[in-house]
Amino acid sequence: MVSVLKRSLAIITLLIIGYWLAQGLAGVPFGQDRMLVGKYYLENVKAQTGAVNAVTAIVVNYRGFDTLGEVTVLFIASTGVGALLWRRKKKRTAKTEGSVVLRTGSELLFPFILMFGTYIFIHGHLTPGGGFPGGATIATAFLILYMAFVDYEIPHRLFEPLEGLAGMGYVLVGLIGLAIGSYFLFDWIWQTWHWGAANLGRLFSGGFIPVIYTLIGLKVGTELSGIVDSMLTEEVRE
Amino acid sequence: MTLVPEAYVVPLTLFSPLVFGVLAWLFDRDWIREILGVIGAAVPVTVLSLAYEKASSGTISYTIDTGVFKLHFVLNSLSWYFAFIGALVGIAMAFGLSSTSRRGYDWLFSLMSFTGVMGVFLARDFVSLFLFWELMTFGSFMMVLRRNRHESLKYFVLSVIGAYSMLLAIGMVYAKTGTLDYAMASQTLLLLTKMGGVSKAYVDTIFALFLLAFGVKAGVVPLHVWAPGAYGENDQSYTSFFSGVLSKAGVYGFIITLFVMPSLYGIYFAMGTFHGHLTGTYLIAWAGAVTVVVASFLAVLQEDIRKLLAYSSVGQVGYIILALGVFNGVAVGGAMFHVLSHAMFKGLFWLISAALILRTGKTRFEDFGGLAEKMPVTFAMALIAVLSLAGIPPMAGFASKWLIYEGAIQAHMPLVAGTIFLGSALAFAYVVRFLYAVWFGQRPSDLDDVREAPLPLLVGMTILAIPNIVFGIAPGLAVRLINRFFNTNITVNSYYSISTPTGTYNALSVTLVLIVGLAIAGLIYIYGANARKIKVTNTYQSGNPVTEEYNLVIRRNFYRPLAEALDFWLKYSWDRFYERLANLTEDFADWLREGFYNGNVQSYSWYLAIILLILAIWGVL
Amino acid sequence: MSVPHIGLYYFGALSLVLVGIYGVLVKKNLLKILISLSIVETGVNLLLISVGYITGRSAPILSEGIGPKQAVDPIPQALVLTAIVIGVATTAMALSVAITLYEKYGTLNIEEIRRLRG
Amino acid sequence: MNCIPCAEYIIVALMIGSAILAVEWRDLLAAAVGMAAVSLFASILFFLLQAPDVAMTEAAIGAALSGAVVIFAIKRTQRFETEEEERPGWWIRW
Repeated sequence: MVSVLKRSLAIITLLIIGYWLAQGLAGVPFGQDRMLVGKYYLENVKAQTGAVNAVTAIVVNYRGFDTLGEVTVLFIASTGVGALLWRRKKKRTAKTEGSVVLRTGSELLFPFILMFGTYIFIHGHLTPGGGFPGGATIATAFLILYMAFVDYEIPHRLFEPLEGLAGMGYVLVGLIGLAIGSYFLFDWIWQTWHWGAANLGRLFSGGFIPVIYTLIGLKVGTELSGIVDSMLTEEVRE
Repeated sequence: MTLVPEAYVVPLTLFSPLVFGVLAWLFDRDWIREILGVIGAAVPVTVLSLAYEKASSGTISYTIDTGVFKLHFVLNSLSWYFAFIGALVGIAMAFGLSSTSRRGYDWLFSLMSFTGVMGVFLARDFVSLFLFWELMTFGSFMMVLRRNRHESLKYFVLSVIGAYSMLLAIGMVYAKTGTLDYAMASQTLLLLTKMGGVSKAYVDTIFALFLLAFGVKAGVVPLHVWAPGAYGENDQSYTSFFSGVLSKAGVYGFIITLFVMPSLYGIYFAMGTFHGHLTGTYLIAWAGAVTVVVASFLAVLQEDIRKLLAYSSVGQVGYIILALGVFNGVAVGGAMFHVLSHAMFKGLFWLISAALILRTGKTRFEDFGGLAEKMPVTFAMALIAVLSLAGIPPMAGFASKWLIYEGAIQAHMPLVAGTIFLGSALAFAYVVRFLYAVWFGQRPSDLDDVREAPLPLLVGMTILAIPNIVFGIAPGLAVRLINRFFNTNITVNSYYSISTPTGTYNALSVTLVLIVGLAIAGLIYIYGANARKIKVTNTYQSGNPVTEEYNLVIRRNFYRPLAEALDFWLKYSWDRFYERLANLTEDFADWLREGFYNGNVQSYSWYLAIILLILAIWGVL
Repeated sequence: MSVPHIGLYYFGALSLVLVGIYGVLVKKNLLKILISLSIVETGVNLLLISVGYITGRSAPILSEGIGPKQAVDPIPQALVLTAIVIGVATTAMALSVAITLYEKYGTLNIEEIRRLRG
Repeated sequence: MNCIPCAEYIIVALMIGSAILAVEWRDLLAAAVGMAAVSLFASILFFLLQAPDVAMTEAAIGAALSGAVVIFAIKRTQRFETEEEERPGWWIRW
């Protein structure tokens, strides 16, 4: 009975709060042009970064420092998962093997998904996507393998150094920018060398966006598959 | 005067105890420590005696400029009187401490509180009053803390309440007057009150806060709960100072609020009258009277020497408060006199208990007995103290109580005068027990090898015992001093004789009569009475079987019938009341913590939702 | 309702947020609370994106025929892009805390956990 | 009749519906699936809002990874929400 009371109280509370929020949102009409900063980015994105996709340009170039911070958060979260679920002896405990369809399908699809993810992050500056979706796609490929095979585990020996190296690479690219230009994460490939200025809108353009997005893609992919791995392996009790 | 230049009088008085205390703490070796401490305590009393002429006829001012504010100290006849009493007990305490304490810690903090008391007495502005007040409280608190954590906590809590109310009152005074000097502040406040710049309620609040602050230190009844524990659970030599002088700092605070600041004095008239008495002072008088009665009854019922003396201390300070509340010349003169005599006899009492505890290691009456033979000098001192406390004529205690009584009668307060009598009777009841149970009667066999108190302790006792007799036989000496700073309406006929408008007390003739009487009684005792020595093994229970549950020996449960008669009243205890209050508060806080800060994520999200809801309703409506 | 016309997407986002908060307020299961929080997160992301939407314009990818004047606001998209990834990582971390709690107390009921902790 | 708006309405309705189901279902596995469904519908809405980058990310992460992570957690703990026994307490502990 009390539970019903609690529920109805929660609903009433939330309806009032929702009404209040909706009234606030009514002052922000849907679908109208309110761009302020975005306009500047859109107008200058091609000339300043060489990227066609404005979102990627913002993520990597204009607000690259924030992205570094977000990657750090990601890293800490995945380390946290690893630390919280750390046991002395860990092993996968799945009991049922995936079905034939799943096994065959995953084996067949795995390289293609991997390739698709790579495609996404390499072409981040041209097409929708970038390092984050690309990395997630790669992690999905490993997830499918985990689901299909009982004793599959990611190649830890490869992934853990790769994760660290990708993060270090990000910082390194930024430091090179600091050395060449005057600030951290200065786009040296584009601004100094104008490399790829001739073929704007093609793969070899966009300054250091593809480089960094490749690193982010590797990092996100390895980290998310690491999270999956940590959550799937359990302590083995003798 | 030539010995100590005028400029050095105040700083020497103020800081020599603290400096020597620190030195004693640093050079923590036997002898060195004691010598340093005694020197530190001896300096103020010496300097003050040398400065007597100057201080009683004029004033000696001293200012410390800290850069931010100035600390003013003035040595005039009033502050000299209090400071000298303090210094006298202080040197006695130092002698006592050199035999009871073996720790630099004790020397440091007891001498620190010594400095604090001197500062409180000499201060002429609120900043220095507060600073030294806190120094004094801190020193005494550390002394209690070392011995008993629980009691020190009680003392701490009440002291903090007192300190904060004092700070608040000082802040309120400063906010309206812009000055911290006593005289300036009180004049400005008076002016503002007359002009309507300050509301009556504001002044009343200041007054009440000051009374709360000083009442805690003086141990007026609802605020006395710290006193028995703090006095008892302490080094007894230090307690002679703690109870003899620190409580007087509270009394001194009452005097400041009553007389030094006439604007506050003015509010008595504003508060109106009650049955022909000024309401404000009448309340103080009754607070004192209640303190006297309650503390005396409790003192009678104690089974532990230290507790008995502690409650007695509270009760005796109650006399002083009562006399200040009676508020006429004679009574206030009596209060001042009682400040002196209480400091002397209660300091003496505590030194005696220090000697007893040092030599026997016992504190309860049932463990004592027959020590008069073993510690004859201490016994003589105890006799003086007992006579003085009980108010037997040739002692200082009689003169001061007589003055207070006269004052109460003159002020037409028969009930208050009655409580003085009741208190005196009860005081007699408990000191008789102290006298008999400790010194006479059967001696327990484990006290057979008790020795006389050590010499320093005896010196300290002597220092305090002499004034008891001197001011008892020559009360005019003290009254003359008091008349210098306060118009008491008491005439001094000679050193031995003082007169109030209603009566005369000639101490010398009383003493002579008493001596003659005692001589006759002694002769009768020696030649007439059929006295014989009783062996230790002899029982003196008149043939009654001694049962444990109703054993009314004077050493054990002697006043149990009284306790049974008072059963109904003893159910109400301030101690228990405060404890219950503390428990309630703790339960409430626990409930809050359990209820609100309960570690349940969902509760926190509910709080968030409710806050959002409030915001929403606020925003929508 | 005196609230003027509110866009469909706003409505959807707001509803997600409210439904999620409802779950947090009412459900006692830790995993359910985390699922609810995840729904709240989706709702907030949707809200941010719909604030940046401009009617009749296309995605901020400046290809043939789409100039700066024909693109929607890219900034909320850039924000949300990273927020989603961070979101899943933090959710995973919270879930591993929940797993640890379950291993220690044998229950996911938050009140039960609170009671067992004392 | 233009079909895009009605599709939008349907998707939003489905999304809210699956959100409510995700919150209400006592079977946590079903709830996780519901959560993934919410993400999937949201990703369609992102696409309709001209945010293809976000739509891709949401589809990959919200629908696949976070659902999977929750399911793994369920696997390691328990599948069903326990019935709450009604313990009378004060207001917060209904």
